[in-house]
Amino acid sequence: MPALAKEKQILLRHIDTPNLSQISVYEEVGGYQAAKKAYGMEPANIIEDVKASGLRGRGGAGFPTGMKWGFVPQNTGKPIYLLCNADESEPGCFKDRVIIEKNPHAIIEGILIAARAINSHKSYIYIRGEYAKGARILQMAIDEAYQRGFLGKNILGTGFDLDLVLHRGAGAYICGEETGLISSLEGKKGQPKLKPPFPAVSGYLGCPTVVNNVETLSTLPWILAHGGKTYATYGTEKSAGTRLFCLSGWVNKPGVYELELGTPLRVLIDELGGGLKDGATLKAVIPGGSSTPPLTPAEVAEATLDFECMAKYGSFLGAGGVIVIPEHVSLLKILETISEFYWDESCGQCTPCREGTGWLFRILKHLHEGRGTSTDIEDLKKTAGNMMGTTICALADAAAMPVLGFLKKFPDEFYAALREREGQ
Amino acid sequence: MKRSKYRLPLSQRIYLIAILKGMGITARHFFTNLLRPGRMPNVGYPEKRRNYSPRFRGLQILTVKPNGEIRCTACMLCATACPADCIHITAAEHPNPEVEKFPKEFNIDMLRCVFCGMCEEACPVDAIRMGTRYELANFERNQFIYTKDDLMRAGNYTQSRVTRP
Amino acid sequence: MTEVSSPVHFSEQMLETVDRLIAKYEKPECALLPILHLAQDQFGHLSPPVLNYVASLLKMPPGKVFDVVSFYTMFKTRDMGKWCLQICHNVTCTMMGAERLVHAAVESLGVGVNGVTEDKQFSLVTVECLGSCDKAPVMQVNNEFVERALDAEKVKNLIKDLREKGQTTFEEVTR
Amino acid sequence: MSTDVAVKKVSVTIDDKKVEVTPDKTVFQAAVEAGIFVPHYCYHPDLSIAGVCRMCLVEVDNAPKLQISCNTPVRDGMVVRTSSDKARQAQKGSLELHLINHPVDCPICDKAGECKLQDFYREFGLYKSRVELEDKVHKPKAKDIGTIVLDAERCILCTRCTRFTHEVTHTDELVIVNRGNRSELKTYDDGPLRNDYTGNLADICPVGALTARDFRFQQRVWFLEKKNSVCTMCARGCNTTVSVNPKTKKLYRVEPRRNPEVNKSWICDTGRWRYHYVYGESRLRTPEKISDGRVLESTWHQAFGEMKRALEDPSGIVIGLSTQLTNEEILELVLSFKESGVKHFVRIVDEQVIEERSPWDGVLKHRDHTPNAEGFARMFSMMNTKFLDCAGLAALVGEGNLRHAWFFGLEGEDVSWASRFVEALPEGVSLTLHATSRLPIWERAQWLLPAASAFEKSGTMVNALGRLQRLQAAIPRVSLARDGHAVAFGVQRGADRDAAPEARHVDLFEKLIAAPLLGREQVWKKLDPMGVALKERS
Repeated sequence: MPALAKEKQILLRHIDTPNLSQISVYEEVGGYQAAKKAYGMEPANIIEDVKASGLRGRGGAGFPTGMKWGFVPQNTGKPIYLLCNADESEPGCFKDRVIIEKNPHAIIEGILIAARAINSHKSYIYIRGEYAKGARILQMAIDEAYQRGFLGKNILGTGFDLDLVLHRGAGAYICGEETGLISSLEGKKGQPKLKPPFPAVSGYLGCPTVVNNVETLSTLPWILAHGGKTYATYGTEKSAGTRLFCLSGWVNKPGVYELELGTPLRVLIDELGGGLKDGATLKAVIPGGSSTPPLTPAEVAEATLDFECMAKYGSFLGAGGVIVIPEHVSLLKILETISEFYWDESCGQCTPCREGTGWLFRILKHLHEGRGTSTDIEDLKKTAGNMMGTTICALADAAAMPVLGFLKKFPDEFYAALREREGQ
Repeated sequence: MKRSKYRLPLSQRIYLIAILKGMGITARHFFTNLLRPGRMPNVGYPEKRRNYSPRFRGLQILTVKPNGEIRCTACMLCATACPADCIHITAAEHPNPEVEKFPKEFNIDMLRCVFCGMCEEACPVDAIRMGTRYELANFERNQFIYTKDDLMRAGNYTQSRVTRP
Repeated sequence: MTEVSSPVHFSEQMLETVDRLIAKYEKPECALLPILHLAQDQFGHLSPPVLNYVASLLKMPPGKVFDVVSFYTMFKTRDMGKWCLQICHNVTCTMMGAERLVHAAVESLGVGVNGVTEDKQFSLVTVECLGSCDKAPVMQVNNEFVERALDAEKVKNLIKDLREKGQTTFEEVTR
Repeated sequence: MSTDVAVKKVSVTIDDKKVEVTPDKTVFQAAVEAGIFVPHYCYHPDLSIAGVCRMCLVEVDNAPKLQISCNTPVRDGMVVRTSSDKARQAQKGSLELHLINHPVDCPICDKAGECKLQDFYREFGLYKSRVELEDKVHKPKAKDIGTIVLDAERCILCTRCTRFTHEVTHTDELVIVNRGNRSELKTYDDGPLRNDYTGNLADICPVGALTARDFRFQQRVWFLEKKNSVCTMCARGCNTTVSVNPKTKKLYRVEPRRNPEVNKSWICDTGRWRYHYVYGESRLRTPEKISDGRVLESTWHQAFGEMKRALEDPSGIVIGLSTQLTNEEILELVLSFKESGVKHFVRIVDEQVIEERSPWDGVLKHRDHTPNAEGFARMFSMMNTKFLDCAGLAALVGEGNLRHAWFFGLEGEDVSWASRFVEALPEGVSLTLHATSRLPIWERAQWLLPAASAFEKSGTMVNALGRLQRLQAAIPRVSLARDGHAVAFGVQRGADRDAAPEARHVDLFEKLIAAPLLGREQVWKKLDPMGVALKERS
């Protein structure tokens, strides 16, 4: 079977068209048709259609998009905000960057549709500060859309107004968390907010707010054009449609691939990714970005890329960052790097996360440097356990899960590090 | 008071046996001292002094750091623990910001001290110890109030016990 | 914009941009991040006078601005030199040899990580994932991503190019 | 408070204890009402919810994920467990994480003894430390930020202080910079705090990160006993506790006592730290007679004798009463001098601020530095007696037969507002001043009588909000200082003997004040601890 046939071309179908980021090219390949269709529909019907599609948020948590929109109260008299989360910072993920740089109008079209559905007249795209090039391209696209009348007052003659502002972040992973993003947009430190109240009720400046991921929004035009039911035929029962997987690490052809959910992981790594570089042996795969527990080679052989299968192996699809780790790489080093990342990025608000991430990193560093003590592995488990589910946002869980996952699935490597020390 | 009906037996009522026993002991010591003065239990104080166990609880010592500064941080735990309320500390800001707090005054009223050693137990930084000095007689009451300097000097008296980094 | 007395100033044109930015948002303080970006581009780094100035422009308590600036890694509170080399040291990049890039950079710059060269031309930092793991190991110079595949040799060449050719050839150098 | 709005209550079961609360409450508040203690650091009743310390985690309805009780709204039929194994484990886990980077410098920390870390460690923790000391994250220690000493290393980042400067004083000097475990509390420009309420930061800090410079190294807190009282530095009448070492009988600090109706949990720095005049250099300790510019130490006996003789011609006497006196002192003095035939009474008050329209500073402070102007007015109207203001005094002087002016109860070192009353008196009038401190403006007096300070007397006062509150003596009177009761008693007898009984104010309150102000059924004890709001003065 030819490799590319495995790819469902929904998000990436025109990605290789030259100059797709220009609105004329985008319209040539059928762009903004779905938006036009949406503006002829009742908002409730759009939400119904998206619910029918089974689309789940692509940012990592996987919350059903239609349902999220349904929570927005329409009668509060307050403005409703739609925020596009383009603060892609999860290590191992770079799918949003591809969409932003190559197909920005798909995002704008998705925002048009979502704004219509939830009756929002002001929308922000929060792009991470490091994506300077992406921000330039996106700003150009937004300006074009304004010129063509897709944004601004009286869109497509429907009397619907929508303003779209591109907002650049400034380097904080936590701003990718929806309430952290809202805090950051309000000009504060990007610290997540307490829930309740939930953003759908009281988010940006205390108004109802929906935060959707770039990939989620970019999928909307296709769903509107082809119908939610068609979308739902792809993928598995609980994981509908296709999604982007970012393949990186020790493979021959790293990159972003769009696959139907439920596709075997081996297809991604071996067929699309061209197998491991230099014929190396597989040691582990991180399936959804740095916060997800790893899979062993045996699990990789069996695993399919969908929410259910990952849950079976105690992991997650996360934001779709598949990192392939070969035999010669020390998992201790990998885990230390991951822990350092969360230590660096913890916002410092909740104690378990602030102190716990630091502690995990410290112990792993000691272990890696050969200064471990016999209680270290127990301490890692206990500390990670104390961090799980005890904080405002999921960063503490994200930091604890890989530690617990690696220790559970590859205990030998960690105990070996201790034994080595004791042997000295 | 009602008198006891119990009467001592005759042997005890005449006291003679007990007196003889007592005289016997006295006589034994008298002759032992006379014939073998080396076994005499008395100490020829002050020319000779008795050696006390290092665990003896005498005058307190305030220990010092290697740089000669007082170890005490003026946490007042000794004063808190003291059952006789004889420790009086006035804390102050130390010129060295690293140290922060130190006792400007540290007085122990030895007339009140019961040598229980609770201060030593309470100290978290090993700054106060019970020394072995026991000659604490003075001529005036106020001389019984030992100041910080006195107590730090007391360390020299039993030097071997306070050298600790 | 009201007159503000401050040792640092935006130009008239910049102040217009600031006003335009503020107008995009519901509240002035929401425009803090974009204005800080602007100020950093203008003044090189965000010194306390700059932060006080920004606070006065947005009518915010200065404490809030200091607070925010310290939170985000992209805001520099000290002079980081003309070229700030940022090398990703996250999972994929580490696995693919980021440490070699760091070593190469340290060697050719003569400063350590977080250091600034004496001529204030270069600084070197390690950063978290830059979202380009398919090209790992990756590096960014100031705001621009170095799109060519990197190894130790290429990092040394890049530094050499930047040193010799300067800003005009930046596009060429990074692409 | 009001009972006419019937809010439907919800029933919540906390640790098998059923409690009915209004639906706007959180689980934490419901637990407080049920008398169940939930450990916490960041929660403070008078600040917004931060939810960051994660100590108040509880089990709600057996849900797998624990919830923080401070931010979980109550629901009818909710079942909460605050000390199930799971909740305890999480609380213990959070506590351990709080402590891993906390320095172990309790011996030199002023908070020791009232530190929440110590308390909860004893109650919930008691685990063995799993961290090497040298691994701890170090941050600046003992930084001088004005009235407060900041130890960033001890800080557990509960954000109470930053919320305080943001929400209460609106000054935003304190910020937490950086992120993760490098987060550090500091003033943003490393400068001093710039608000009038800085002392509260030391109170709300649950650990020793913010300690008051004034109290620094003065005492260990466990040596101190607290007594409830009321601040007398302005007309707000903030509720306070006064800490006294029972051995030395010395006053070491004044802290706010929570009263949502008056001062919430706060007090201004003036009220907190101006108590030093009690032990100040200028404190009057014995009666002093001043003649021809020479100050002679005298006795109360002599002073009372002279005053008694002057009372033989009461028409030449004017009595000045400071609005710093308690209600009972005012009653005692006025009634006893009226009995002797004195007709003129002057109210000594800061007249420039007394009639001001917006006398509040936006947080707590009232511009009137005297605590009992309201009570003064109420006492005089109760006694159907008129009092003169400064202009009235001047007019009285103008009549020409004034020979003696006796001013009572001037307290503190900052009573410059009272000088205009002294200045209104011509040379020929002999002035007797009953004051706590010797001040340059008192120089023209013939007699200086040492007055008991507010910390040394008991009684009641009415604050500017119309609340009757109780003042309690916390320390014994310094030297020969006397309160108004003793002076009134002494002057009546013309001799220093049979001094007024200690509990005289209780008598007076129950006989004369309680009935007209509070209604007959109200008694002294009802004033404790929060005071009673009085009806508007007609």
